Amino acid sequence: MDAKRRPTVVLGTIGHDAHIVGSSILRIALEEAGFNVVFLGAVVPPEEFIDAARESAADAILVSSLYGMARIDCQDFGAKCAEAGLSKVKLYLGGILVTDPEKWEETEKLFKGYGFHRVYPPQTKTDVAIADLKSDLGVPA
Amino acid sequence: MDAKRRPTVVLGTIGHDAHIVGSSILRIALEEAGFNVVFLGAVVPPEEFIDAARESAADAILVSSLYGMARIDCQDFGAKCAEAGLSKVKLYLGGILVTDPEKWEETEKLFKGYGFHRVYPPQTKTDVAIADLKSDLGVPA
Amino acid sequence: MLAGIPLSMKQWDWDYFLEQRKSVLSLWPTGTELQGEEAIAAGIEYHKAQPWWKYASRRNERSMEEGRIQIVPQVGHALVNQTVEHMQCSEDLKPDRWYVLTDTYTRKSEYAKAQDAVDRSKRDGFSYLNGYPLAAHGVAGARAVNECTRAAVGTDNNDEDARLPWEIALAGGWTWGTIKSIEELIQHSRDYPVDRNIHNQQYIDRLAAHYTENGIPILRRASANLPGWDSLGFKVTVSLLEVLLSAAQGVKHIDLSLGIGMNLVQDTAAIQALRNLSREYLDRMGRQDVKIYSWTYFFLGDWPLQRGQMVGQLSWNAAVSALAGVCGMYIKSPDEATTTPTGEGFREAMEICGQVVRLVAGQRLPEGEDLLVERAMIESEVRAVVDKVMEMGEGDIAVGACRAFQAGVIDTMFSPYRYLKGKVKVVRDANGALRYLDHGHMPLPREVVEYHKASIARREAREGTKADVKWIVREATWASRSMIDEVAERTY
Amino acid sequence: MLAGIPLSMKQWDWDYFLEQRKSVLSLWPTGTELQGEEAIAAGIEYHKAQPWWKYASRRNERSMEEGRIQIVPQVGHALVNQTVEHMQCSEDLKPDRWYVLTDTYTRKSEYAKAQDAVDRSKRDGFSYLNGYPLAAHGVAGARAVNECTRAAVGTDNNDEDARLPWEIALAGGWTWGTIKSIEELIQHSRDYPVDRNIHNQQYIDRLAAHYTENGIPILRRASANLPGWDSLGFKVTVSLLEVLLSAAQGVKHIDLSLGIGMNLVQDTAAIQALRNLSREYLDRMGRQDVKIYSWTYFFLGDWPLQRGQMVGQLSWNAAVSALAGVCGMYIKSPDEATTTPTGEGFREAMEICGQVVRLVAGQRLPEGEDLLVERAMIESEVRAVVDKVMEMGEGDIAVGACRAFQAGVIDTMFSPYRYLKGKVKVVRDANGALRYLDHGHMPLPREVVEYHKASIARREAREGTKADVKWIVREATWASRSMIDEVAERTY
Ligand code: B12
Ligand code: B12
Repeated sequence: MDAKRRPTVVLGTIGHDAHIVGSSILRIALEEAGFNVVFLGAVVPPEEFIDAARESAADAILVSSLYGMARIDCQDFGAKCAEAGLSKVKLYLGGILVTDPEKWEETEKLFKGYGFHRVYPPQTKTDVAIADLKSDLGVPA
Repeated sequence: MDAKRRPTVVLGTIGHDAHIVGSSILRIALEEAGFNVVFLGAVVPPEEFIDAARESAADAILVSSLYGMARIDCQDFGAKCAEAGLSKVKLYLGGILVTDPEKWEETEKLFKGYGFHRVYPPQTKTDVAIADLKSDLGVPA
Repeated sequence: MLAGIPLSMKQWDWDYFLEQRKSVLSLWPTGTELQGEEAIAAGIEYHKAQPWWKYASRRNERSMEEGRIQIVPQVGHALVNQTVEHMQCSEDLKPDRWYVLTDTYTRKSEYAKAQDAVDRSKRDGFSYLNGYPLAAHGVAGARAVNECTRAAVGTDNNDEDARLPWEIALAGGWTWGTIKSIEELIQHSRDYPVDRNIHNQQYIDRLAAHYTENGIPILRRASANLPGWDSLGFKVTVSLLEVLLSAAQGVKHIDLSLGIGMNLVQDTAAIQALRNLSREYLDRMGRQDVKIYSWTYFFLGDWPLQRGQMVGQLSWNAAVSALAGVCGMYIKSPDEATTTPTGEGFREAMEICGQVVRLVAGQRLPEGEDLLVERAMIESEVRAVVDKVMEMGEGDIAVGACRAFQAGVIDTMFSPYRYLKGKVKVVRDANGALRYLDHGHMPLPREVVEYHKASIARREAREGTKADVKWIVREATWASRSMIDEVAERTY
Repeated sequence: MLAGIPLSMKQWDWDYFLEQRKSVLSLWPTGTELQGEEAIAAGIEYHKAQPWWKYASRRNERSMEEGRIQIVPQVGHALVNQTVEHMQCSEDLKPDRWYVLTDTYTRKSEYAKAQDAVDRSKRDGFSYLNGYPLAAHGVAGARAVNECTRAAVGTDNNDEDARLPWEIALAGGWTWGTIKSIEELIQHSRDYPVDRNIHNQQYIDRLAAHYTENGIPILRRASANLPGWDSLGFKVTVSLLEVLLSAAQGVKHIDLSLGIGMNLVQDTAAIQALRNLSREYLDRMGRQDVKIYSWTYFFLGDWPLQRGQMVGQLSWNAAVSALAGVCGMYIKSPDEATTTPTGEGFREAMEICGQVVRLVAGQRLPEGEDLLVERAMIESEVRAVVDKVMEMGEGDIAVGACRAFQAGVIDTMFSPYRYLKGKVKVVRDANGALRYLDHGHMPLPREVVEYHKASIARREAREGTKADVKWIVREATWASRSMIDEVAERTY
């Protein structure tokens, strides 16, 4: 990505999910860290993430899901992005995706299968996400 | 046992065990229930139970043990009583005998093997013990 | 943000209700069996056959007489039998109520999707829903759930349009539900019109009132299940407005349930303020006959992943509630930080919280100086905002509420609702009480603003930092922070 | 009940100590390696090499500065490695101290039996002891235990003669232990002479003082680990006497640890009373330089068998301790109602109690009317008894204590100690506070007796029963009663 430009990410909580605290916190932390954040809030249809990413020529899309329906909401998210020609855009997913907390590996595998590059366990710290973003986007830490 | 006479029991906490609350409570409950209680208190050597039972011509001996050493303190209690010619005396044991709470059956079996007629799990209610005594000694409830 | 529905807080006349009802019942097949006024009469008959202890309102009166604090567990799975099994886990502990949460699809009136998830759940013997789909299972389902327990069964009338689920719940013998006239939008909604939401809730309250007029004491519950980072004053404001809107429709039994922030003094003050102000405003409205009861809802903020920490947090929530002297509490369970709650989890939670309540016994937080001041501040904040809302509605709260949203008179920090200004910033003080760092356009009295600033300043002094968004980020995980991370910072 | 040992509370001169020491060290082989004054010097050298945070006294000062409450877990198994493993379970949670309990044989100075149990434990890879046999494992064992953790390691100098174990503990780098001059007899003993027990403890205190004079700040702890059914005033009396006896031997750092009764106001009042009176009496003794710290020990009464209830009880103990504003607390663990505690159990307990403490944060029980009155009553009770003891000893507490036992001036409800009169009866009032139903021959001021009677009368009125032994029987399981049994009594 072009070095002059501030890295841009699209962020929001997907589907009918109203849990907005986590993504709001992420937004603050990302802005503090120098990212340009397109914040969509909560209860956001998948299409809206994609449109926003296209319009803003985003480097990454950060999807949050807490309410336990991620499996359904995210099933074809990767495919949709590809169709929309966003295959270069990094896709991150976090929140509370698990149905059985014991089996995190399975959960991660499941959602990576849906096209996400990184999938995060519950209560991942903001700095973890930011560090990953910087390395994935080649932003000097 | 002779019907005119009040049923007599010897009661105390065995070995080096200082836990006296349980046996004190039992004492009060037994006296309230009309028993004649020879109360030895706590930290009582096995021999003292036997002597007291002989002197008082007791119908039963109630042994309490909480501190986790019952296995050692009670090993030969039944045998000692037999030697002393107390084979007619009912022997009860209670308190906290278990080392592994999961396996109560084993614990019960172990201590019955030591010669106790009844062995009670942790926090047995006083009325349970009293009811058993009455039926064992043929006292009208 | 407005659908342009003619709105007023006045009690609906019954004919208007019945006219609305037709369209409601046609939203989904399970509604059609309720067509006609006879169906309502039949529902009331079913209720008349129920013993008094199936009624949350009666249990409130009784437990207060006994000085006993109620402890309420929660349930909600895709299938009736899954939901019943969950409830059976605790039946021998005799919960006073069961709090049945509906699933997200039902809450969005996407009844077809809910039905589809039910079918798949039946097929796979697994719950594909995060709550109980009231509409999908209809009256038969509701009655099956109701008849599996001695508890008073009720629901959270969540999300924009809960009119049909409420019709089914009442016909099913359920005896209480939650008021969501305003909170709903702040909690769950993105852009649902304020007027329509209030109108939907008026329908729900009006039906409850009709049952009550016919001798069935239905209870409505102002829940303030707002996120744990919200100001207590704000929660009290929202609840008070909902209490008044609900009473205006003729509801006679109302719980004043408050989602606590976990600061003992501030929560107690808020509970007392809500009770005092509700009584005062209700009486002024001429509603002296409305009975109110104080309740708490456990902290809806960040829950620790470590089970031990979560359990400690549950216990503290129970201790705060008991010391505050509530009528009852809505609890959470140890495994809830990461998954939809289980029956076993709630059984354990009932034992944990029950023991705390037993040990607190008759003890209450003494009326110290801190408590008096905190309560006075909350009351003065709430009066200012509620009176402003009334003023904006020329005395009509329904009208005023709509305008208050637009004007930022009702506003908070985290909400999916687009029509909120979102100018408010709340942080914790040194003792964990919630304070306004920025109150946006809310018409707070000067004394209140300064009181909050002062206690923030004390924490700033103690920590040698300035309050800013970094505090907000850190406090997002104030309660859930892992102990290992915390001690790791200690050099010895 | 007396061995006729010449007794006085005055500080032993060092030569007298050394003379006593010979026989002590010859009690068991592991003692012989400590023969001679050089051995003490060597022990002090080992200590000088330890960092400040190995000292409970320093950690007290530091945590008070930081406003951080310490949470102390417990351990004790037959073998060193079993004990170390248990401690390792929580090392990453950085406990401030480890509380190492010795086993019953060691406590009865039956070192041979302890050694035998150690051998069998090695053989079967199972712990045949209910604590850690300090004497059996000697200095090497004590150092191994000490060096496996960053925490300050200490022990409960329980049972009649703990002189040898204490020698080994100090030589092993342990930095604190419990004062048992009087409590010991009430707790564990059947007929051990009072004078000998006090004399043994003077030995222990004198050695601690010697280390302290040489720059090693050993901490002694008045524990009041008396049963949870004892009166709080009685516990404060016992602790105060022990604090004064210990200080008289030259001890400079003393914990005022109090076994709580689980009534928030009464426990807080007792903690404050103990602190106030200790300071006052120490100063009057000219011991202004003795540093004191308030601690709690979790309720030593009936613990619930249901894990959930036990966990709720642990949390309430933590909440009471934190709200009372202690420096630290000794905790219990969820599985302790029935078995000797495990490492995993204590790790969980640290998470549970740690979370409660974090949430309580800076909150303290406000100085309400109840608290003031309760504290005044406890202080007046304790003054009366302690002054009586001094009077009986013509100013010498050691002497007075002996006579006080005989006279029933020191007395309680449940004790294995034959020389106690056992005339006292204690019951709970409506809020769970402990009250004298009968205070036997204890010289309580009239106001105190009436205060207790009055609050018993309030409960009688409420329950419509008369206080008697039946209450005592019922209250033996007041806290541990199963919730199912309780709700079973409810008719609905
Ligand atoms: C507050 C809360 C609510 C509030 C939400 C208010 C709001 N509008 O935001 C209310 C009360 C409205 C609510 C409602 C519901 N909730 Co809720 N809620 C919670 C709670 C208690 C806290 C969530 C939170 O805000 N955490 C604090 C933030 C800071 O943490 P976070 O969101 O995890 O985010 C952090 C990290 O995860 C990370 N992160 C988050 N997203 C992403 C994404 C990326 C890409 C990355 C890198 C990082 C990242 O960033 C943050 C860093 O700190 C959780 C339980 C818990 N976990 O504590 C339940 C919980 C999430 N809710 C749950 C449920 C079931 C619901 C309901 C469906 C309940 C119901 N049936 O009615 C409804 C949903 C309604 C809807 N339409 O969404 C369940 C979900 C179960 C599951 N996933 O299987 C939980 C786990 C509780 C439970 N067990 O019941 N809830
Ligand atoms: C109070 C207490 C103490 C007090 C005792 C004061 C005293 N002098 O009585 C003090 C602090 C001194 C103490 C010391 C110790 N204790 Co302790 N103590 C307890 C505690 C918390 C309560 C016991 C009690 O009084 N319960 C209330 C009474 C009413 O209940 P109860 O005794 O069970 O009796 C009832 C029934 O069981 C029944 N019953 C009892 N006996 C009998 C007998 C018969 C025949 C029948 C029919 C019925 C019956 O009657 C009662 C009806 O209500 C228990 C934990 C718990 N269980 O709650 C630990 C406990 C018993 N102690 C324990 C230990 C290890 C010790 C120590 C060894 C600790 C140590 N290493 O220092 C020392 C022992 C010292 C010694 N020499 O004995 C362990 C025992 C573990 C085990 N059995 O494996 C326990 C379980 C706690 C623990 N997990 O650590 N303890």
